[in-house]
Amino acid sequence: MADIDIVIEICGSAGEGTISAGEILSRHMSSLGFEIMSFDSYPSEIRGFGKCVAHSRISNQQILSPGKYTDILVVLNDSHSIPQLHAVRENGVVIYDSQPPAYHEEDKSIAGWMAPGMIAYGIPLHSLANKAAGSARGRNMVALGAMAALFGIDEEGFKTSIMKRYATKKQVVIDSNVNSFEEGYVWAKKNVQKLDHLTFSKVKLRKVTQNRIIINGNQAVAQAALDSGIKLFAGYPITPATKIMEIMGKELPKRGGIMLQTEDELSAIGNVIGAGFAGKRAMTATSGPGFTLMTEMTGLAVMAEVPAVVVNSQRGGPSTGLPTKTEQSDLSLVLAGGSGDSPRIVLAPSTVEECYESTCLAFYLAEKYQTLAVLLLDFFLSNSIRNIDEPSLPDKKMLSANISPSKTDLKDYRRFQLTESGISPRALPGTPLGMFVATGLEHNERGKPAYDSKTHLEMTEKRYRKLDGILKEVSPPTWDGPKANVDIGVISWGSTAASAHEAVLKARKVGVNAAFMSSMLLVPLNVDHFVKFSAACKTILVPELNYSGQFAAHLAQYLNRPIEKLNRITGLPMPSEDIFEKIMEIADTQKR
Amino acid sequence: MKEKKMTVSKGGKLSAGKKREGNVFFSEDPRDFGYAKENIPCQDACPAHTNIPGYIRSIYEKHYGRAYEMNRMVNILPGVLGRICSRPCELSCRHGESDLGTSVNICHLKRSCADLKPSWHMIKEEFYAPSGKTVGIIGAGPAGLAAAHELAILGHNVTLYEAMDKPGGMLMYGIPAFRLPRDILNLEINNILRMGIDLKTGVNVGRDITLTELIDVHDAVLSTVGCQEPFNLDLPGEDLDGVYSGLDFVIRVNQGERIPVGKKVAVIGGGYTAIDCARLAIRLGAEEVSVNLRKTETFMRIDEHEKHEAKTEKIKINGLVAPFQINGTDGKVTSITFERTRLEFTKDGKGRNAVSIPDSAFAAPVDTVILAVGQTPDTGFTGGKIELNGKRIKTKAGSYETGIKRFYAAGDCVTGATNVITAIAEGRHAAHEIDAVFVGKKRITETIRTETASQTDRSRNDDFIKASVMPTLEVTKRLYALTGEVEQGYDDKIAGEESKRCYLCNLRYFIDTSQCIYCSACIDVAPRDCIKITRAVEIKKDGAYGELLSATDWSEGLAIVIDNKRCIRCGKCYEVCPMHCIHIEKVELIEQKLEA
Amino acid sequence: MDHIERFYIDEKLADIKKDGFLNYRSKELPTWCPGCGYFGITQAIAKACNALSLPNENICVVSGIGCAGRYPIFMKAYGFHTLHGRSVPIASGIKLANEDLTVFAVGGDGDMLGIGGGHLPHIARKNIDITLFLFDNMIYGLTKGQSSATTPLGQKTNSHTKGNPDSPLKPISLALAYDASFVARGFAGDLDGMQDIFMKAIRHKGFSFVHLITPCVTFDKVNTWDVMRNGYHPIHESHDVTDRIAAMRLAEDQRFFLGVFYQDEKRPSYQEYLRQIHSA
Amino acid sequence: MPKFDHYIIIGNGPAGNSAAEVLRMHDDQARVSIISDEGFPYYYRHMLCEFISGKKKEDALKVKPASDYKEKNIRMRLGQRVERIEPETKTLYLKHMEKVKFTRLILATGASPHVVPSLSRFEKHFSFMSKYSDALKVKPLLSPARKVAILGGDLVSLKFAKMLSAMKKEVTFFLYKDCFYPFELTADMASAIEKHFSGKKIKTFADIFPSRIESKGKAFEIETENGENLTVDIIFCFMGMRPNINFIQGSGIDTERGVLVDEHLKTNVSDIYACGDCAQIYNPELKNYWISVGWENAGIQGETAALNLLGESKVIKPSQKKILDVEGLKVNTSWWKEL
Repeated sequence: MADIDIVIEICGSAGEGTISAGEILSRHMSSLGFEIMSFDSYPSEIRGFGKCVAHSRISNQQILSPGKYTDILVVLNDSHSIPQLHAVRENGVVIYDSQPPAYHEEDKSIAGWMAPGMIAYGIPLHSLANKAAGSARGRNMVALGAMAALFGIDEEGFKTSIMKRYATKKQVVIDSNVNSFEEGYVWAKKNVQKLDHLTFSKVKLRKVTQNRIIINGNQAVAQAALDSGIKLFAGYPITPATKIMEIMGKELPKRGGIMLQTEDELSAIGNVIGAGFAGKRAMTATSGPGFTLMTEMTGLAVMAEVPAVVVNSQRGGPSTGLPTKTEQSDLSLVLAGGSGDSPRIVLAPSTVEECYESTCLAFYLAEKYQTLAVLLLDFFLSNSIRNIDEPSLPDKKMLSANISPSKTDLKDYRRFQLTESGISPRALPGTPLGMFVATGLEHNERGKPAYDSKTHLEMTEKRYRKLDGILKEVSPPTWDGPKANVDIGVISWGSTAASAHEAVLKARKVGVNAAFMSSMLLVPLNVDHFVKFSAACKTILVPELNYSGQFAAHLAQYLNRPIEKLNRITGLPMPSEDIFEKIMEIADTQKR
Repeated sequence: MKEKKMTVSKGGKLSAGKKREGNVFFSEDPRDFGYAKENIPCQDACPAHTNIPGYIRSIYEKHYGRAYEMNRMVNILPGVLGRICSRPCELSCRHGESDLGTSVNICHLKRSCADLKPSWHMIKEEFYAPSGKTVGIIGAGPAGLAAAHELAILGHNVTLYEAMDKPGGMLMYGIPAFRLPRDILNLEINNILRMGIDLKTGVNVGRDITLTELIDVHDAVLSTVGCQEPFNLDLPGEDLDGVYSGLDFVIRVNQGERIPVGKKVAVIGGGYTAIDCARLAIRLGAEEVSVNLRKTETFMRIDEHEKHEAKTEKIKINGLVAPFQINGTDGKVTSITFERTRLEFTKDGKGRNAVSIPDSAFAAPVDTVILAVGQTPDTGFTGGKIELNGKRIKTKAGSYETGIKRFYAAGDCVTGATNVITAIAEGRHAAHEIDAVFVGKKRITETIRTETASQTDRSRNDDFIKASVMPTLEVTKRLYALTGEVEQGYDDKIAGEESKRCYLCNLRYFIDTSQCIYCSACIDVAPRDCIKITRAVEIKKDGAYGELLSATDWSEGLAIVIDNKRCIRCGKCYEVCPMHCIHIEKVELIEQKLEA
Repeated sequence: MDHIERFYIDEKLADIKKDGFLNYRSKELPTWCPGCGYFGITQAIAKACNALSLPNENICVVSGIGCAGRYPIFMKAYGFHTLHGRSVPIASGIKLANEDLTVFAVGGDGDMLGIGGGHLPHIARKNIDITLFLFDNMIYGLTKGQSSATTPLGQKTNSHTKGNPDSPLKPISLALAYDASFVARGFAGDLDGMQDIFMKAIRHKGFSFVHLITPCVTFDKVNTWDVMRNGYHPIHESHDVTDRIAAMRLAEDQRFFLGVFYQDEKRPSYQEYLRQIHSA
Repeated sequence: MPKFDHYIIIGNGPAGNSAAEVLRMHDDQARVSIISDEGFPYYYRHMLCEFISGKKKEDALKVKPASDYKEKNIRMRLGQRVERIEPETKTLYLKHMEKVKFTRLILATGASPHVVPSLSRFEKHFSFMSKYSDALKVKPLLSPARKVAILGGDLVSLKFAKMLSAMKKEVTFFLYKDCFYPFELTADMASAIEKHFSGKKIKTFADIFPSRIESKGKAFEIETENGENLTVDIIFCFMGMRPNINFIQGSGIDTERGVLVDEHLKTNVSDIYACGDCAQIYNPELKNYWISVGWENAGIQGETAALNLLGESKVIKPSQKKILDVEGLKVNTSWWKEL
């Protein structure tokens, strides 16, 4: 019984079924009891020349990051795959199409680029697909079939997984996919001589005790929203958040809610604020460019003290940027975007599990503290598919969190009453005697516009006081490792935190005295813990997926010390291998 | 095609392009001839221009009789050629292109339409009215028979003069019965003769009757005497016992003589006759038979099937040896001395010459030597009055007429030894020329016939059908008999499968450029690079189209064009075109008979 | 015997080269899905520009986001690929700055009627002399198949798996209602019809609204080429294009009509009007 | 001045590898590529027997590590088959549909097992031992096999038969004089081998062919020409080697048994060379064409071809006769096989 921990990449052109092949593979491997983490990168063109990569790490042990080096590269498009070769291990396996419809000019075929140690299996994907289904569309399935044959994955079970994936399609679609798979399987079994040693067939799997579900970040967010009692979702399609809307469109009506597809993000957040004002839980989901539009109205939620949950799944770059790439560069926008001082809640989950947890928290906190809660995901986390233990549902307290005015309060109701906690009892429309006017203008305790300096200061302080309460509601940051005399302390956030955690664990295994800290709650930030952690560490390293080190800069104001940074803007998730290397490099320097 | 304004049809629907159903078009434009030449390579490669895609399609439709007739239009011996044709067509079959697999077994299919045609198969010949003219044909070989048949149809009286006892020439005497059963041959020859052709066998022109006398009695005389005279190597020792000329050897065996060959037989030469001699020698009891070539196997002018069968029968093929002398004792062959050769480019750089290597002679012990290095015509019958081209009869350029008026010659006696299908084509063409002289104009011409066609039921799966292997007689059963036919023929099931493999190159798919929106839907579904965004098309010297030059620049993409030379008629593009602007036509090179 | 006219590709290629519409193409091969109707529209625009002999440098194409947003990349002209839905204001800015330019605003149904729908009434009533090409494929293609403003009621999409609950906008009726001075509809599969419309639209002095029906071959399996081809009818020659009420009747007819619905040639464009009132 | 030369070697055996190294040693600018249709890197062929018996592991077979090629900047294309050579345009057409241009080419494609035509109809039942991929195929079949038949014969097969017998397999040897490789077996050698085998309980048929072979389940039934019947689990065929030249035919490069080259290992087409087991060379001493046999000789030819490609004019000569030990018998042979 052996262990296995490998990365499989399927690389093709958009429209070639690259992503669906990756999805089917991941789902099937998960159903067999493997741990999986997979994610896709694809271009913004639907068809044409864009490159698509479906990346899956499959292991029988715990996985925290997607894996940097590829063990098996499946090539559906040669020119797109050539740049992927650099990530293939020295003795990695490359599966490529040995029968494309026309001759490649020299150096346009992946076959010419493989390093001497690599093992290449040429499969006539094109002609087998043609044979199986009368068109080349099924090349992805042929490739899956060949993989199943080569790497000891059960054929029949795999076919069932394919049928499941296409269950809603016409029979002819199901058949042509299954036939293509079969064709690839049989061909590879018969014609390919296996020269590598990778196999899933002799791997010891952990016993599955709990109900496991396969879910990506977007799905986790959507599921958490549904479980938190969302009544209205308003949204506008944008990569990578669109899927949340699609799930809502399907699921929300079943629960008596409404999915409203609006004409733009302005309208989307408007609807969310409207529903919040009426006392219903509502959410919108977008990405950086949409969030930028929404900053027109995020301030309104803060100012008018209306609960609103906004998901920002980050993509790359400023402006339209890199629509289908992952990055963590919206941090500054989300922390401070919008006009004026507008305190908001910012939650940044680092795993798919935390996506669920933080969404539940967002609804609870937004409702209780009557403000804007922003969930900060990224393209990778949104699309990263994991098999996780079924999450526990939010409890009753979390499901109904509004602090309603008491009878006494209602006698002389001041909607924006200055309180110790900053929370003013909120009357919902329909509540007798609770009527008030909310506004985006600065206002007094009764909601009347007031621009005098005293009111503005008092109200701003009141809105900021909410943060103290929020901090106490959320468990403190994770601190993994020794509590004192640490050589290297790694602090990270969002999806990079998981990679960082994996890297720290690995470094400790090789004897480096390292510790790890991350916090799901970014605003308000548990500064005390971070300061303590900092004091215990000789060096602090902050890895994150942006160019300028936005979180490092944010931390610096509290820690008041030099911080080592590790920044990547490759469009890909942070490899734990890179963080590990950086830790080792620092450890080396410290020794000298 | 004219651009059509959109109109409201009766149903109130828009019609996209003009449909061209039921239309037929005849053309003699060089581009059309060029198209047929380039795109129907099998038909072009066939010297007789057999409509190969046409008859294969008929086999697919199980109309074996029709398939047989399609062959017979240009080749009066389909059952014979289906066995022994040298199949130049298969070398050019598109299915044999390097990325497409192997050629269709065209010849085997030809045989199967002869084998499988039903017992009620009826022949319909259309005759021209009798002309009263008479033609004498010297030699009843394939060329003579083909000419006789054609002339009979054209309304002329034909007399065939044959020196041997039976008609058929080389087919009857020069090819072993294990390759060509005589009943098949007789049947097809009789089919020709029953058209009122007068066959005189045992008549040796030049001895029994002079050429001059013959020209006197006939309005025209055609010589199709073929090549009967073996080439001579003038090797020392050729007169020894146990040395035979190849053709002589085969004819004698075919006439029933069991020639003693001993244990070791060396055949010199690399043509069909050489291989036939070797295979006969094995059947006559030889133990070691070798075929010896000056050059190498690559340069043998026989098809792979024959080579394979010979090797299966344990015949060795030795390359790079040149016979130097034959040695013997007591007037009997004992060994043969060879020199090793090496290959040199010919002057044009395309062919190779075999050059003896100095000081490389060695002797190989043999019991029999068969010299099968080719034949030349025997023109003795002309009495030396005729102008020659070497040993061949000289004809006027582009014509079959010789220096003597009303005396024509065609086939191997003009071209030198070729193959049967060429001889048949030659015979027919000579007949057409003679007819044109009689009538004063050409009554039969080649033309390109184009007809609107519809989508076929060919599926992509058909492209992956493996070539059907010809069932053969077991080797052990072969070697003890001189006649048992080695190749057993396809049954209708195998023939049906094999016929599916044909790409139907006679179908032409094209895009109406006036309606095309350049959306590339067709390119997207194309199974290979058969559809191109085209910036130009090459025009060859003969007026035919050459390569399509693809555009990578959108502003240079004049049109999306289907490259029929690459097209494998999967029909996918036709199905997906949103503008319905892909049309299909059947393009055929046919013979047209003029009628008043 | 009924002879058919033979098709010789060398002659056809020579004709196409001579014709000159290729001059309106850039070097970039379009990246739309194979079979996309946008190719047909592109072809017709090129042919119309060619027929009008418009100098390339005087054409300016402005687009937003979406599949149609790519269009300027494939045309040889000045192009501006702007923000989602904001092509109309930018195009209007260009036209107001330089009246000599022929300005196209190009966008899909999401861009023009969705996010940018708010701009539409205003450009129409101002009658700024730009030509708006609405590439209407009734779906969000670039975000992979969500309902758009023109998706038919009840059609299943990725955002409305049980059927689109929203009634589709009627772009022609809208444009007529917004008082656009030129309103026409073309179909991507009708090259000659589109070319005719485009030439009239470009020549028209004032805001021209051209609604173009096109299938999305990737995400819409309902409104396919053949369904569309059989579902649209040319406007009868007897229709009076100056009669807005008749145009509205045609627009509201159960059947779908192709051609010019309405054209008010007398109404001055925005800039002409400004000149008129300032010179008065 | 930068160079754009691309030297391609087809074949990854001793000839191809030594040629590549020599080329790189003398020319550090040109691109050097090896193309091989075998997927496994350069390996010791003679160790395949030990590999399938389990005595040698996979890694022990490799002649050199992958890093060696990286360091020497030799591009390695494994598992890629050249389908066609077009000398006019100096283009290779690979099976996976790639065109590769060369400026100079060395053919070192080696040889493949031969089956005499009369037995070719049984070929599907035979196992071979000439390539790593053969060994991989055979390995799992061999351990459960009890009875093994060997057809033909060569030096490797004798060693192999002995090894099988030591593994307690029941071995039947069909010894063919004509097919013995790389030389013809004399009658006394044959009888010596028979005698040697009988001592090891290996049954020998001398010059008797199977007349019928049929698969029965996983086993095979053999009927011999002299009417004997036997059942075996696996049939090995060692009937000599044939140069791998099929793909060259029709390209204009002349071939007969092998690729015809002159004493400088040049083919008839300029800039194309051949060496190793695929090359056929005329030798005046022998008055015959010969084909190299064996590892060392292939290496020497590879070097010679490479040096000549680079502009030298070295002549290749058959080496001195060499004494081989065949089952205790001293046999004189040279390293060539007369044709």
